[in-house]
Amino acid sequence: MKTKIPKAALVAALVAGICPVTVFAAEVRHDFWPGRDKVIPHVSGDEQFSNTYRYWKDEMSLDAAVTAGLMSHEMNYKDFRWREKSLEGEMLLGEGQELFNTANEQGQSCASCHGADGKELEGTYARMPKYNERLKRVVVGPTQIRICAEERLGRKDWGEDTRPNTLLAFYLASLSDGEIIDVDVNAPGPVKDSYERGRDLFFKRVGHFHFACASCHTPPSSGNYLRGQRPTTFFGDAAQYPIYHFPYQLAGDNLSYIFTMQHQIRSCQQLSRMYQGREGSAPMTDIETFLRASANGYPISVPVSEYNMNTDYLERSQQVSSQ
Amino acid sequence: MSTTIKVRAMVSADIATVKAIINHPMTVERLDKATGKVVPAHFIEEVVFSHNGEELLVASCGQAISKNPYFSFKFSGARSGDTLGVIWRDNQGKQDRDEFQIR
Amino acid sequence: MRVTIHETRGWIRSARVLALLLAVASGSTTWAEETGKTEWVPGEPYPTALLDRYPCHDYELPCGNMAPPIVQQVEFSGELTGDSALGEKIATNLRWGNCLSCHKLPGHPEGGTIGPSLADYSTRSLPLSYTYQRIWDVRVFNPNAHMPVYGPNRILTPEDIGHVMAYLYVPHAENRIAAKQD
Amino acid sequence: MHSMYRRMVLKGTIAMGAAVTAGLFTPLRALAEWPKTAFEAEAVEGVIKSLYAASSVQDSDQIRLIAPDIAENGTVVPITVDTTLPEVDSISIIAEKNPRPLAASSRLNPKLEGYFATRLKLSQTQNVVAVVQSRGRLYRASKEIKVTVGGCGG
Repeated sequence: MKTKIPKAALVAALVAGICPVTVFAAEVRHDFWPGRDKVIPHVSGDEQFSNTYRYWKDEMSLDAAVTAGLMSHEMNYKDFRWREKSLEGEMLLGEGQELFNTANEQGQSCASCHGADGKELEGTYARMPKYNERLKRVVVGPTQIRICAEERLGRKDWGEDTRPNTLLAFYLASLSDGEIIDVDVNAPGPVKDSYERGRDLFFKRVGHFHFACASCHTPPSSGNYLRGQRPTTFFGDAAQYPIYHFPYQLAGDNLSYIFTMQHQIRSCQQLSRMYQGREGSAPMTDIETFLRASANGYPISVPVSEYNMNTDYLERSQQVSSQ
Repeated sequence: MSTTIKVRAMVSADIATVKAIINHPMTVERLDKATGKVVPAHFIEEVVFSHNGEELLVASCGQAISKNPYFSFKFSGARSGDTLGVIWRDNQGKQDRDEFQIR
Repeated sequence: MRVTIHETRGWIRSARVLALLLAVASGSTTWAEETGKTEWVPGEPYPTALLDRYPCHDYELPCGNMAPPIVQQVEFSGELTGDSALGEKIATNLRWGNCLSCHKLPGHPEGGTIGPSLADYSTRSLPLSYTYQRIWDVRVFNPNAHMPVYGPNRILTPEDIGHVMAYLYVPHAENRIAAKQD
Repeated sequence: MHSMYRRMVLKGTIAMGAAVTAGLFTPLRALAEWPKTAFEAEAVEGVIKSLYAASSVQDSDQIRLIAPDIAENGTVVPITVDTTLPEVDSISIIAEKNPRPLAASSRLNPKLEGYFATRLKLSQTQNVVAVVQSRGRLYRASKEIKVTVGGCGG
């Protein structure tokens, strides 16, 4: 039972017909998931997408929603990702702090310039990604760490996808816990362009399945079951990264389950059969800029864990549903 | 201060709630495809929690307990400042112990 | 089971065909590679290095500027000769058809809820060619449907779809009982 | 009768133990010997028989087994056992279709509330059973947890 596709005829006709015009490359029209025009670089943008924002926009409404017995996915998973710090994540903060203070052979460490335990860096993670004048590019946390480690400390092995870099980013983000995210995408400039490119990538349909990130992270998919999990809408999610993502581990990955934003994007690309970007590369940085700017106005909450491991939320909903 | 045990213990209205995490691979017995040999299971067999030295809970574990095992329990008659002792032992003779303040 | 594919005509489509040919002409995805043996072994993770055959997020690689797959209308006639058990394996395997991620299936209530439940699909007695088109390329019905483009992107071969349809239309014994309980 | 006598003695020692200043009192008995046969039994009845030397287990609505209906990921399924039965001195968690059903078994000091939570690896969709020993009798509650591979594709 062979599929009869008249390929030979189709190929011959078209290639012969258009040979002379192959000089100019036709402008390729990509498939985009609907919703690109409704996006704004602020967490309240979620109102255009899912009607959950009113439940998790601040502490008070979240407490009210929690006591009303709403399920986690109805609160974009902010109930435990905001109100409960992750015990597992805290176990790894110590290692991140240690890395920050460990000196290289010349006695130089991150602390030598940024103050013991990174005092001066408190709050900076909430304003990443930023445009780096010297490097003439937009940099996210892990990339800035790689460049600093390479140039200032001569450490060549602290690249984006390594354990030291990830745990350092995790530690630095925890220094900004509670800070309001403020990625400067309003003034025209490289960060705003990166935001717009990232938005287009987020909505572009790619890969073997021809999915876009938005296929699952915008309603009606978000909130519904994708096997055992329910995707969230992307607004405000960047405020919890780097996140403790047990039990997921990418192959050959011993990062004790800490996922930076781009590590999470890579993991999702792998799971959705899309070509995996390289962490720190331009497209991945643009997607991270888009996601972090979509969390503007929301406080960072690190360390938290990806899965809701305490079962009180189930008790709440059982009590409410049995009333 | 051990680095394998992390505890969060809080008292409210005379009931103390303890949440504990132990850093351990908890691997099940599996066949290593590369070498074809069976890799034996490596998991925590027993965790003992004590309050001011008095034994509270003895948890015996099998291979079905998740990696970095988590235990939680509640008990009465505790005051903030008491000490909570944790000892664990696995099936390969490794063990660790530590004490924590109940907040 | 005889299957024919018609490229959906229309100005936009031929522009895309033109673009695909350009991509082919530029040597990034040779036609032989497209139609030849795929290195991906269904049921195994898709080798990420080979995913640059499909549109991607990159800026430098050719897949970054590759046209999306062309919408294909297909027909199906003849008997349903697929193997129901193999169809179930394809539909529930994360690394193959992966239907279970979005649909509840006969005997598999743990499926997703993004797509409608197909647990009782056999009772709806829908025409075979409708189901075949639905799986092959759902964009004919709805350009923004969530379903992967199983046919044009070669996720499932016509035989695979035949097996999945056999599983949906004639779920084997224990799935039928389980499906009734849902 | 025998176990009742044993418990009174146990209670007595604990009362006496509490009177001793904190630091002095270290757990008296050596680390208990791990119930190997129970953990290696392949059938649920075998597990209960070797753990509690009893086989009659009553269903009880005073035990709440709190766990997700559909597990987000089969390798880390949060299970909480919360019971209002009096004087609980043992809570065990059994995953019926796991290669070795007994997942965890805890012995509790009477000061403890009937509450025990942990995280399990479940090999497939199955019933998880909580067995509670209260005043020498065995009670059970169970819940079906659907297990599916996490994530969307791959």
